[in-house]
Amino acid sequence: MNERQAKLRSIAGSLLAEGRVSLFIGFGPGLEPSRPVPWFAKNADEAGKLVLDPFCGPGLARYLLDETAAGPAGIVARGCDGLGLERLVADKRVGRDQVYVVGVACRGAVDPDKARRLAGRPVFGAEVNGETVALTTAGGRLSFPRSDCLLDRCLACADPSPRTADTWLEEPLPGAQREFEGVEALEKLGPDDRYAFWARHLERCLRCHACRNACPACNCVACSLDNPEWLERTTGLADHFMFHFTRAYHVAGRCVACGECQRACPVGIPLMLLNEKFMKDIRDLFAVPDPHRPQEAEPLGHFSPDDPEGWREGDETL
Amino acid sequence: MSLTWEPRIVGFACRWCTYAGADLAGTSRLEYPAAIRLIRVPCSGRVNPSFVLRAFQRGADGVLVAGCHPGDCHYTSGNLFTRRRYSLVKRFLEYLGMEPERFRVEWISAAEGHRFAQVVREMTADLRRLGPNRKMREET
Amino acid sequence: MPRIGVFVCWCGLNIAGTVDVERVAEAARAIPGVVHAETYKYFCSEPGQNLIKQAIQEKRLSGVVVAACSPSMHESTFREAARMAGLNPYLVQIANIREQCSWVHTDREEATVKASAIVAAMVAKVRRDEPLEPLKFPVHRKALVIGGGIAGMQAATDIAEAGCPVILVEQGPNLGGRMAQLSETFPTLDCASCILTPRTAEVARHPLIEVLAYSEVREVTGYVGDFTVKIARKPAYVDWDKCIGCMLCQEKCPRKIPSDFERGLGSRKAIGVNFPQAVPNRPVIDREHCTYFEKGKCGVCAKICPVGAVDFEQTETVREEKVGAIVVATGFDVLPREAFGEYGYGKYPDVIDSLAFERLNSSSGPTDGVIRRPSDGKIPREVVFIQCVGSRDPDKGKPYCSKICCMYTAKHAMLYRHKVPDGQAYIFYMDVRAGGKGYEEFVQRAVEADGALYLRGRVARVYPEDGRLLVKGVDTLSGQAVEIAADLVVLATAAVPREEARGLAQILKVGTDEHGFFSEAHPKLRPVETMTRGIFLAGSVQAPRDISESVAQASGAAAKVLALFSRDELAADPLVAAVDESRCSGCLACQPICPYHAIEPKALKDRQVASVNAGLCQGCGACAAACRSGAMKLKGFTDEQILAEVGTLCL
Amino acid sequence: MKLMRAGALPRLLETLGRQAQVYAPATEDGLVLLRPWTGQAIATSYVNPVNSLKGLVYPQTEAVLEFTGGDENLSLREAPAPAPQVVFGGRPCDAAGLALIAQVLLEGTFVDELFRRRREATTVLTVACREPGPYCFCRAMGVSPADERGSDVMFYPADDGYLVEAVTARGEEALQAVAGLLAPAPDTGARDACRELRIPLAEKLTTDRLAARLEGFFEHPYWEQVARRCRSCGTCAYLCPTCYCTAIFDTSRGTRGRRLRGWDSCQFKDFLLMAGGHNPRPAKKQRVRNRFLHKLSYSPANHGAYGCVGCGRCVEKCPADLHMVAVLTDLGEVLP
Repeated sequence: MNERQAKLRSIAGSLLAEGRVSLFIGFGPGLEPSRPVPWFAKNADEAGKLVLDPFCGPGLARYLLDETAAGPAGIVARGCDGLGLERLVADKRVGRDQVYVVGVACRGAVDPDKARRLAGRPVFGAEVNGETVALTTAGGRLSFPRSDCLLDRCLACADPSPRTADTWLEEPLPGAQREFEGVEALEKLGPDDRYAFWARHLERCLRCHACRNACPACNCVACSLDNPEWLERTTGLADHFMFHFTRAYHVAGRCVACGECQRACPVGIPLMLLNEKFMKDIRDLFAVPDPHRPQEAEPLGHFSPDDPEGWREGDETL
Repeated sequence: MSLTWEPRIVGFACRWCTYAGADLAGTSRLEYPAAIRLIRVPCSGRVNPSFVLRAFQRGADGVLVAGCHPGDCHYTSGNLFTRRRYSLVKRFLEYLGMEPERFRVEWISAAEGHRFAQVVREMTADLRRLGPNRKMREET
Repeated sequence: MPRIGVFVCWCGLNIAGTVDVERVAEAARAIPGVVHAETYKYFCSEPGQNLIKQAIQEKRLSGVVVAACSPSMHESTFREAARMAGLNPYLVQIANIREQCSWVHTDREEATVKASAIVAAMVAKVRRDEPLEPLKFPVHRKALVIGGGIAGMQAATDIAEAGCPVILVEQGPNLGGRMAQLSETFPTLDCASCILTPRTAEVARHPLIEVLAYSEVREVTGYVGDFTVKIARKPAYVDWDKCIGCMLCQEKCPRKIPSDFERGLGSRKAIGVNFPQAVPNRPVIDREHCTYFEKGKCGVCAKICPVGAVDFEQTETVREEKVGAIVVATGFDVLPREAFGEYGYGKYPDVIDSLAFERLNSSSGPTDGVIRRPSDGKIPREVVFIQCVGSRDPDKGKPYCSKICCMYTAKHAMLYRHKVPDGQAYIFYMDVRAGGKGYEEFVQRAVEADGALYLRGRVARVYPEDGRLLVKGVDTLSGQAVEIAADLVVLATAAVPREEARGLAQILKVGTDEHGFFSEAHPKLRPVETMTRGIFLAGSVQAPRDISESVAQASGAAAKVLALFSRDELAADPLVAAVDESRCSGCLACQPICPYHAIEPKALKDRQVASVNAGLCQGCGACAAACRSGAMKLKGFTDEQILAEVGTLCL
Repeated sequence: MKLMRAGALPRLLETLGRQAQVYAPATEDGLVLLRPWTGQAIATSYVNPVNSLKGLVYPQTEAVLEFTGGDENLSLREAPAPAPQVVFGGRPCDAAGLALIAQVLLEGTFVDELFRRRREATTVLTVACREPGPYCFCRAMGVSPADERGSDVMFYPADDGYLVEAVTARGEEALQAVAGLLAPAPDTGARDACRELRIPLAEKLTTDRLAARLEGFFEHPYWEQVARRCRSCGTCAYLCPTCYCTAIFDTSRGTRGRRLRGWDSCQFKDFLLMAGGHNPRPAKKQRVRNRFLHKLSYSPANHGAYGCVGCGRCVEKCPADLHMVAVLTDLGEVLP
């Protein structure tokens, strides 16, 4: 059976039973096996229903914003959740001592819709083995390339494990350097084609705020994008540009690349291509090797006397 | 594009350097195109990047952010934050599809009236060539 | 409902020659909220101002836009006029249609359209202005001077002489600083203590100067006019109030230890003063070397003291003071000896630094002013002086010139010749920098009258041979290798900030340069001010300086302090930042961006928010641009105002 | 009842497009959306377009009135009348959603003129379902895959085209305009197949006596627990074919401006925030509870039908999987 899941249930159960946390955040059973849901266990019984398998998709870190108010919370953290927590701590929105982190080594989450489409039928289980994913269906096990099955955000992931944890469910996996292939491809287009690309995607924006409300960096008490002086409630393309420009700039140097915004977007806007552009330029202009990992000195909260004038080179490299 | 069309440039000018430089251009009677309209701010570090987008949204054909030369900031470090912010913002705007000529960051001191006039002339010429901006602009 | 008045100035033909001012006024009347618009030849004139005042009163205006010249010309004129008419002066905005419109454009139509747009933008801005009052801060007419060297004493004296009380904090046990260690001074060869001692005495007995020796500044809060300072008095283990300064304790103390003041060339007792003329003339026990503190036995000093002033139980005491201004004059240090292995400094006793040479020259020094080399007490016949030891040496991390070394080395060569007439001084130098009144002449005297031999070049090595020191170097002018057998080698080591200065900079929230010297507000125009209003610099804390420069700067700092103290209240521009606490998340992204350290966290009932110290804020607005939620507002330049200007200019 | 060959669809839209703006499903970045049709390929293999029919009849933002002038010479003008439009490709659940909104906005004491004008300018050509999507649960909410409510013309997918049937007079009129493309129908098999289509997910849900069982459930701790995972975004409401809450706001440029009405979501934390600062539903629990009780309890009580048509969009798209099926499933366990 699923040993990781059993171990997690036992750790979370003990934490709750011992009163070390008042709540444990993980995944629980959803509509179908391929769609576990965010789960908030308040006692050992509820911890006994925790799910930990390759279908665990939604990002969890942002929930800490609400759930640490009443007392310490436990959380099962993949790399993305760990960085999200670091973001909340760096922004002084959550106290690190208010969170008990159970670190895991994540090999990527399977996208339930991609899996169903590939399998052509409901999928009951999945196993990520290196470069392939085995899906369990009523018609037996089917194998597909990893790159076809995982959530978009997991394909670009460089952080399988959190950087720190209070306990480890398993041996953490080392982090890697992020690549920005998608950004580079878009940079190669001409201005009009780039604009057409973004106009087409942003035209679909519903301004539902799913991206903002999924984001561990969008943790402000009040959001300027709710202020009609900054952004009226009109929903024209120019408003959507304003929204997404501002959102992306506000997380520039702060985005932890968890990709939850893009996963949450109901209309398929490639939001990470916006966030990653800032990341890539921060890396290149300000020599910050891993701009998505919260730094002691926030990239936009500091300067160096030798900073380049990025707009001068910008003309050529773009 | 009609023959009478003239570009509209919104400029954010730090009061100590660029705004004073523009005043000097005035006292020196340096002629430059009327396309530019300045907004006086205490420091280029005050200029929120979303102000720039707002200008494009509302119909600016070009936007200029200008302040003291690095090292000369009245507040010591404001323009060094400007440099960081707008290094990113400039590239980001272009990434969204804006033509590079439409957004400029310049260091113009209080003594550089000529330079201010020159930047406005250059920008206006570039924008006349590009024509009206339609990108990220709301429909009227 | 806003009631805005617009006043379009002709400025004679300066504006009206290019801009159709009547059309600008007409367009202004169509702007929602504008209830009055008129034109006049010169609104800055007396009758022009009266027109504005009249309209403010008759039309009950809630805001005024004057379309005229640049705000740098007459903004204050029109604000004052509004104030006199009963309108808050911050409800006046200037539309700059002269410098930035009529003077730079020739096409009447274009200039008129642009002028109207500028006016509309300022109407949009003034609609979002709120009445503001100048910030007022009380001034505590008392100054804190940190550092009891010549600069600190000069500043303290100047301030006190003007009638304002001064607290002078000195971390060591006595006043005098570096100058107390010097023998003579350039370029006059005055005896240092002869000019220092009267000044020290003057400070000590000045009724308005309170000297807190053996004390340190621990905490500074507040802002210009109203600083609160915590000063710690370190335990001397002697009750200075009881002590009569007889120094019997020093005499009888059985414990002799090397003296830092004498640069290790002489010794001192575990209890006592650094030098005989020390002010205050009160002893300190060196706890680290005292037998009583080491072994719990001895106590000779306590027994011998006629007034029972020795107190081994004494502890640190902290007092709090309110001051209105702070002068920092903590001086400099010289590079530690570990840095110069190649010269044998610290290895060979006869390689000493220039401060030690000062002590050898001093009549109150370890050799009573006779130049003797440390190893065997012989009078040196050949002395090699090496300049730029560490200075102008990027490899040692000190690319700067220490400035004072050229002059004091010339002085040393002269003093040496005066005392050892048949001796020979050699000076290795890179350049001789003798800019200053009488300085070049002084150096020439050393060469011509006192026979100092200047060799341009670097010394490669110093090593002992036959009881002397062999100095190997190159004379780059002749290109020849030089080898000198010397009895004594004197190193002009780099002047560096004092070790404690970095901590003090943090306490004061004042910036330092990469070497640790305190940063002035502007290198040319504000050389004695720091970026923090009310904190000033004097002497070598800012960069290496000689005595006359230190004194001049100290007087400059004192003048700045007195200018502050000439007022009952400080008024400041109210265009500063403020936090809308309901929108603030307390992330403090604004904090590292503020150049004035004006932002601190503040605890609310359930969370933390940022708060701005209006006394420190200078209104740059960097914080407002860094604030994602728009909680940080820069008054007079709010997001809403700038957005409204942008929107209006784009119409 | 008529038969139309699949190949005739572009001709049909083109013909109807002479008098009206036509919308049809189009594929874009892997998504199917109802888009203005300008001759592009018409998507046929989809469960439901991402955007429901709602947005075309009840737009995300629309002008209520226009104004010019300043404070003293303000002049108001009614927003221009909507142009006629024809929407092809919506599903029966979406059309039923429109019918529900119409019931709320047109059949009470207050008639929403904006909605009425646009509803009357719109001809809804609905394509009935031959296959259930993984998240479809219409039958659980009393809606059928061949539901005719809200539609003007029904298109039942047949082997090589559609069985076409007008539901309303407006539909009849539309079909007359394209009579040349229609042939007599051989049988009603295609329609019957749609009508009889099984919806597996709906069969797992029990909505029996739901309103009665929900009595007294308002303060149940269930709401607090389930609301924890809600992120207070507007995905569910904005995708929902029946959510109709809006807010009014003004926008101006210089001396010209508009009063607009735009979608709002009861899940946003400031949805009920009042000018004085009071917010009657500050907690997520209250907002989530409102969403589901509105659809399952208040709507049946006030309008005689669930405020949900089982289209499955929230099921598919809620980023936290807090959707109608999840709640109905939970209620099955929690409710008496």
